[in-house]
Amino acid sequence: MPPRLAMSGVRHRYGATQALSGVDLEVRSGEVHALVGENGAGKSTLMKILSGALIPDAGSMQLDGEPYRPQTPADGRAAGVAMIYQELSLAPDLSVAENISLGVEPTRGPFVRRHELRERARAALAEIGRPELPLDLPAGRLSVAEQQLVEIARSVATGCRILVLDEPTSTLSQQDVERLFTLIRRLRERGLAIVYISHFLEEVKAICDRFTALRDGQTTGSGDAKSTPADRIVAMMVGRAVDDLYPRTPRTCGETVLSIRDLAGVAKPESATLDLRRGEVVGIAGIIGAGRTELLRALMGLDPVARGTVRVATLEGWQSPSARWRQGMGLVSEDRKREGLALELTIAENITLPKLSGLTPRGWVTPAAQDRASQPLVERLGIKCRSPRQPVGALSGGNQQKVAIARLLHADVDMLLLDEPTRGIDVGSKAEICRLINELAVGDSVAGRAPKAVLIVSSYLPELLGLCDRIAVMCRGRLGDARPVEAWSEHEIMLAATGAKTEPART
Amino acid sequence: SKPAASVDAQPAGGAVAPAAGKRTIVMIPKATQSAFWNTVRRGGEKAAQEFDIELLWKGPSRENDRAGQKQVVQQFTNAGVAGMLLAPTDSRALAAEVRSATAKGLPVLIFDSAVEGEAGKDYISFVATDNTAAGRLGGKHLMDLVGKGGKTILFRHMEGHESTTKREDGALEEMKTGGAEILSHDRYTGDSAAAAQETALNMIDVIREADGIFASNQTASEGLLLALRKRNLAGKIKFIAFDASPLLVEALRNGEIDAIVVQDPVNMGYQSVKLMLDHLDGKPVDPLVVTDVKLATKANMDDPAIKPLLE
Amino acid sequence: MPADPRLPTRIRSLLDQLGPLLALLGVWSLFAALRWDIFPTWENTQSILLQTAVIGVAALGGTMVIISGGIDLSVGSLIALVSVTVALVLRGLASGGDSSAADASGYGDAALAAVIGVGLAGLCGLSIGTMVIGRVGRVAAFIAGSLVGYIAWRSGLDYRAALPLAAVIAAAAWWGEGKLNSSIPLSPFIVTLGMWGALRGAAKGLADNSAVYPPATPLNSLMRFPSAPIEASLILRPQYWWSPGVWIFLALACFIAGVLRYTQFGRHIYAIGSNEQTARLCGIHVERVKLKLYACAALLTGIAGVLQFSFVEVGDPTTGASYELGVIAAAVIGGASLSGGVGTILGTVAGALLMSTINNGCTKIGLEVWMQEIVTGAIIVAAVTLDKLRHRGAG
Amino acid sequence: MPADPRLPTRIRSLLDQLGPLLALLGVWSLFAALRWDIFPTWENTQSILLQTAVIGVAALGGTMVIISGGIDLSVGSLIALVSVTVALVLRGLASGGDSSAADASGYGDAALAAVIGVGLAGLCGLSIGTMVIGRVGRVAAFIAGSLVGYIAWRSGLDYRAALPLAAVIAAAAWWGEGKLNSSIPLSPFIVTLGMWGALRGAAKGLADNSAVYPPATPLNSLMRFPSAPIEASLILRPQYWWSPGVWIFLALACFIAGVLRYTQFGRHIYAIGSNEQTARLCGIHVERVKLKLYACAALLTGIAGVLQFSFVEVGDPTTGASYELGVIAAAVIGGASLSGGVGTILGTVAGALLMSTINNGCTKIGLEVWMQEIVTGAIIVAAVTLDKLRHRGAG
Ligand SMILES: Nc1ncnc2c1ncn2[C@@H]1O[C@H](COP(=O)(O)OP(=O)(O)OP(=O)(O)O)[C@@H](O)[C@H]1O
Ligand SMILES: Nc1ncnc2c1ncn2[C@@H]1O[C@H](COP(=O)(O)OP(=O)(O)OP(=O)(O)O)[C@@H](O)[C@H]1O
Ligand SMILES: [Mg+2]
Ligand SMILES: [Mg+2]
Repeated sequence: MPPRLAMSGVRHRYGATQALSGVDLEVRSGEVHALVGENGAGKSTLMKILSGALIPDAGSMQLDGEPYRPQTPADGRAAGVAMIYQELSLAPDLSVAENISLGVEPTRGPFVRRHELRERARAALAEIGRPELPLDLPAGRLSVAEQQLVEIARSVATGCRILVLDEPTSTLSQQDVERLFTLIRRLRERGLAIVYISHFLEEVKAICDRFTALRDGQTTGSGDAKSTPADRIVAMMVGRAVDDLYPRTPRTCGETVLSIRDLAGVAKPESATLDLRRGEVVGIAGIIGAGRTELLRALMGLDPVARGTVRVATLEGWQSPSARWRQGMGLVSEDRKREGLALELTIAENITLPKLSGLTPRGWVTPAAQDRASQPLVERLGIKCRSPRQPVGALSGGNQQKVAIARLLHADVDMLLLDEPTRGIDVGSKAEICRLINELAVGDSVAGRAPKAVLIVSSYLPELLGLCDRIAVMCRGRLGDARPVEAWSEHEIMLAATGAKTEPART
Repeated sequence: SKPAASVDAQPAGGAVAPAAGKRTIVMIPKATQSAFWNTVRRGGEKAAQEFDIELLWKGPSRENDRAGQKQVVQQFTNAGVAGMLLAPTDSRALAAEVRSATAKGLPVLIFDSAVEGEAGKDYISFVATDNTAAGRLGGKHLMDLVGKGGKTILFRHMEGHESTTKREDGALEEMKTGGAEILSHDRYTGDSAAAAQETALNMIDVIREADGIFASNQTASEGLLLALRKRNLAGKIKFIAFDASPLLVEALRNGEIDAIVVQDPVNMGYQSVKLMLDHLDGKPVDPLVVTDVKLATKANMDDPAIKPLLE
Repeated sequence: MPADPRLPTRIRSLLDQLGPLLALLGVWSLFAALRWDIFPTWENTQSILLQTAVIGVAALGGTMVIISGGIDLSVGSLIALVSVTVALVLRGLASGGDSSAADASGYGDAALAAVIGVGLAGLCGLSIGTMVIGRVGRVAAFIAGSLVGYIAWRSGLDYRAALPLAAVIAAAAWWGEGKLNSSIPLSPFIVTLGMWGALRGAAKGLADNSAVYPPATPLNSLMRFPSAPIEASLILRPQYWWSPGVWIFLALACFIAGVLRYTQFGRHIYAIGSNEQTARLCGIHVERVKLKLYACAALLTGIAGVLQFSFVEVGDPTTGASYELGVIAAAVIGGASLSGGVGTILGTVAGALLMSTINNGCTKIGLEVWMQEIVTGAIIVAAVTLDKLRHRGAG
Repeated sequence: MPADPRLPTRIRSLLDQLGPLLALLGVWSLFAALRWDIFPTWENTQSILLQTAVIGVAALGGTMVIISGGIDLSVGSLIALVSVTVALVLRGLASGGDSSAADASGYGDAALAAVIGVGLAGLCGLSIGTMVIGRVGRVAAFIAGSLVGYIAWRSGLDYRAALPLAAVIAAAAWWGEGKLNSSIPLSPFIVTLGMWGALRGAAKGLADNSAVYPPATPLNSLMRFPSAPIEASLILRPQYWWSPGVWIFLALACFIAGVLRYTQFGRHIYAIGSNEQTARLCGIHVERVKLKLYACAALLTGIAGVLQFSFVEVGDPTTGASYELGVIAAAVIGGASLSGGVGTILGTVAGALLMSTINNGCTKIGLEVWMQEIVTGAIIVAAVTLDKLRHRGAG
């Protein structure tokens, strides 16, 4: 029996970038196949070719032995390829039901059969285990996680032979991830072929049967997902062994630089109390929607504060973001594309944006001065680019994230607020970013760099446990006490985050 | 001819007129902002004060806006005014409105430009300048100045504008019969002095070769004058302007302009209101009243007959 | 007044949509209170509706374009072009046939002229759509072919030879464009800004720089008030309520509202405006929909052009200046968002009515033109502000 | 011609910027070839530059706004308002003082009028900015206060009482608005669409519906050609090359180019246009920058208005119609993107020059107005297409 999907020698180039240079992939029916690789390895590009959104420059594809060459996404869907893209792709103004059938509406003549449309949506939501999602609400009013669920519902609503999930879990809560896995298993039993893309090897090991690794647009290996050791997979992806994911050098705590007392935002957080000292890394765990992002935004002055106090060094009260930068606080946003970076602007421009004064003696801002200021940071963080004058949009995800962090270093802040700094980033870059965070917290007395205070929000518990000195858990807008990392286990954090375990009463 | 009896038989309007029994008459120009129409308005206001009526003033905000003017006319057809004075932007476009207003018992008087229909039946009277004759007057004077074989230019106003087209045709006819060598006659200068000036500056090489120029309305004249000044050609080329404005009158005095064809807008406004009131009071009115067109030159500009026309 | 968030979604969305209607009602009541004697009459209602018809019909198309995330600046110029074309066709038909025949076939002539006018508009819409989806080359090919053919014909070639020549050249250029295999999508703003100038120029050129006076045809009566007297028995004869033009406007509004709400094409327009990328990935033929969309919008503008012709009874190349801004204002007052995905026909109709009501009411209460312009400007800003306030309360 | 991707980034970005200049050169050469006798003369160059000055200066502000991701539709109306204001002030000053004094202080009068005109424009810009950042209430407060004060004054109140009354009401409304503590950001399109009508109305109202003819002042000579004869020795006396207005335009262009390129304010404008959220995150006071930006742009438009006044020597409330589209076209031809973040002053200047060169050249080669309009429309589309092609090649 031929495999469900066979792709061979697929090549694709975007302008000057050769994204794929000969990729082979084979997926059988009734299996979950992991596609792994670094940022920019070409995973999404390959899947876009499969779905018909991109047309390959060379190579061939076969579905169940039949030649398959889609020209548009419509062809792909007609051939039974369903896809959940990496970027949210919903029409925010259309209703949930309409989004679920978008492009393949049931029609009678030119008219949409609205009743059937709703029925279909209802069935799909029930299938993914979330029948309570409202059918008539515009999709844009849902939370990001719920939107992701609607996308998953869309892909199961229309019958398909192959389901592609491109990093579906990055915005899902633990509970929804479990539900998704149950669904995937059910679909696998029905004989679907599923391609699963993720940067989390744990997930790959938990749900996938086989894997294929990509590097620089080429297939570097494939094998059995369960039996191949994780470091072999990593080596195939990165091309070298990543030894220590979470380096930790002894750190010394300094003075308290930030202290928050009973802080509340307009909606979230409801109450947060925390002290942050120089030279330590504090993590905030919690499930999605707990209000961690809002806490950081309120601290940074991006959202209004309803109540409570924030004291930065000796200054107290709510401040505008620009005052915060001047006080030595900087934020890396969780949403790189929407908020974090100005994608059309150059790397140098993005790095120097928070602090343009003082680039030249007379206060002018010249591109040359911006280059001069950013070049050392580009080198120190190992940002892979041709020149600091390249637009940020041309970089891979990991490198974009490094630019966002370089910005904090340029402004020379003392407090780094990092919101999901490794979301959607491959293992190699993740290790580099973790190394950098450690380096910053430790400081460097030789180079005259003082230790910094780091506050990390992350949904990835191994990372928090590996990086942080102390961890606090946020649950439904309330931030629990920060306790030393040794006092936590993954299980305990999950219990606290879901509110299953009440915390020791605060005195 | 005599005004038709049917019009006279209409009951005098004003039954629904607001404001303490004062009769209200509306005057609708082709556009509300230009020196010419505001001078007409002044004439109208003078009569309104004299006869103690209220004069409304409303029109489209742009010259040549047929649809806009038609809307204004429709809005007043059922607004309870006693009479309507209209300067139609187009003889055809406004004809139906004029007829239907008359049919509804609202007397309409046409001024400045013609409308299709029969004076005394479809409307009570027509008070106007003869635009073709005005154009001829200017063209003739220009030919007198440049002589046979002189090189001339005609500066047009806007595409599809009826009264200026008549002037332009009249002037062109005179130029042709006068044996002029016409260098250019197809330049539309647009609806503002700025645009006219740009056009003139762009044609400055043609203008330099010309002996005389005729511009068919105020904005074209002003634009041309300014361009000539900018290029130090003012006064060196024979220049006939149309309609008075402070800028043009001053230029006439300086000798930068040789003559201005002037209409009598004050009188036009005054006569229009007066005729309408005569009609409302049941007096017979002439169906056609032609207001004067005169040629103002440096020599005669202070004559008592001309001077008021230049203010 | 923000819709209460606890109400069911459907009722809330209905309340949201009624916003512009409420604004209309408010403004209407204000004027009615100020001049109860002459403003809220049946006759005046007729004239308000009549004055809304042209911009209203064009605004239906404008709303479709705005919902799709585009914009159309060429509306006014296209209306002028269509009005000139209709007038020219009518004149040509009348001078061609003998006069008695022309009289008899008045309806035929009128229909033919209207169809040619609207068809030309559709062609312009297709060009706009083609350029927006990135096939400028095709439009260039088409124009190049026509130009060569025209020049050949003018320089003495027989039209039977000139036409194939034009076709061959256009086809060659078209084929060449296809070989390039590259679409260069342009923003609708730019394309229609170009068309704004080009179509206006074409109208002036066609009309030979002056207004075109065709013979009277039944087309002229589209925008006349119905001749029936205003009386009680009118209730039973709705055809006499308003002029045919107003009925055309209302019928088209219902039709387009239905298309937008109940057909796949309509829903795809919303999807494209909401998120074009998503629409494409979900298998919607974005290019095809856009092409249809711009053609549709231009057809509507074409009908507006015919109405405008019938209103002024002259083919006027300078008519309709800045109608495009009126169209956009109507849609935006009606709740459409310039970033796409949001907008309704009901709102747009209310917006268009609001503007002509203000226009009419200001005249009735004796406000001067300049004050009316200030008031209109202020109301546009106020309407959008209130709309945003309401939505924030709801969302 | 796509810039070669192998070239170093700097040279490529330079080539990219030179695109519009090359287009300008091409068009210029074409006309020069067609009419070498009258087109490429020194005198004609003076004309072209003079005609670019007004739109050019306004386009500098327009470019800033477009780079920030906004749009300004009120340019033409504001130019008219400023030109009327300047004329009124000059007339008032002349009739106020006795004539001999007026003659002596001609320069003073001129300067005062210009400053008042530009200042008024700045105020309008501030209002636009205030509404764009969501503080419509403040503008409403200001207007309400002024209106009440004005009405009180008109109805007989002494101005010493009316002024404080106005101030108190404005302050109260302002304070109330502050209490609401809610900003409702409006899209610049809507705000300036409203201002497009309102400012035009204000200009007409101020001018009492007709052009305002002030006495001659030195202001008029801003846009006259230098009286020096055209000869070789001119090279050493650049002040006689062009009229002062052209020098003002060029100086402002250099100044604004410097501001955009070398100051924090300028870089912040690019950042906001590229991604407003990022800008806010990076500690840029987005609201403050926008306020400054719109005020700046309006000041430039105000200067354009003074130049326009000095060009036509009359305060004309109908002047400058659809200049806003000319401004946008200049910026867009010059490579600015309507979605923000991209654009240069060099490009805009080239774009503005391109348009007046086409205008001038078409007249020189005897093209009729309507053909010129078609050509201009086609060139706008073509320029943007080529620009996109070039960038795609490079990226
Ligand atoms: N639209 C585009 N235009 C130009 N280059 C692109 C585009 N999309 C992707 N690329 C480039 O193609 C390469 C492959 O990208 P792709 O998105 O397929 O990677 P990926 O493996 O999915 O990475 P990630 O794990 O970050 O999602 C990268 O170098 C990327 O920069
Ligand atoms: N109304 C909304 N519209 C769009 N996105 C929203 C909205 N509300 C919340 N979000 C996004 O949903 C996500 C989850 O919400 P929230 O920030 O409250 O939780 P969190 O604890 O910070 O979760 P995360 O793990 O994503 O950081 C965030 O990315 C947030 O920006
Ligand atoms: Mg990817
Ligand atoms: Mg978050």
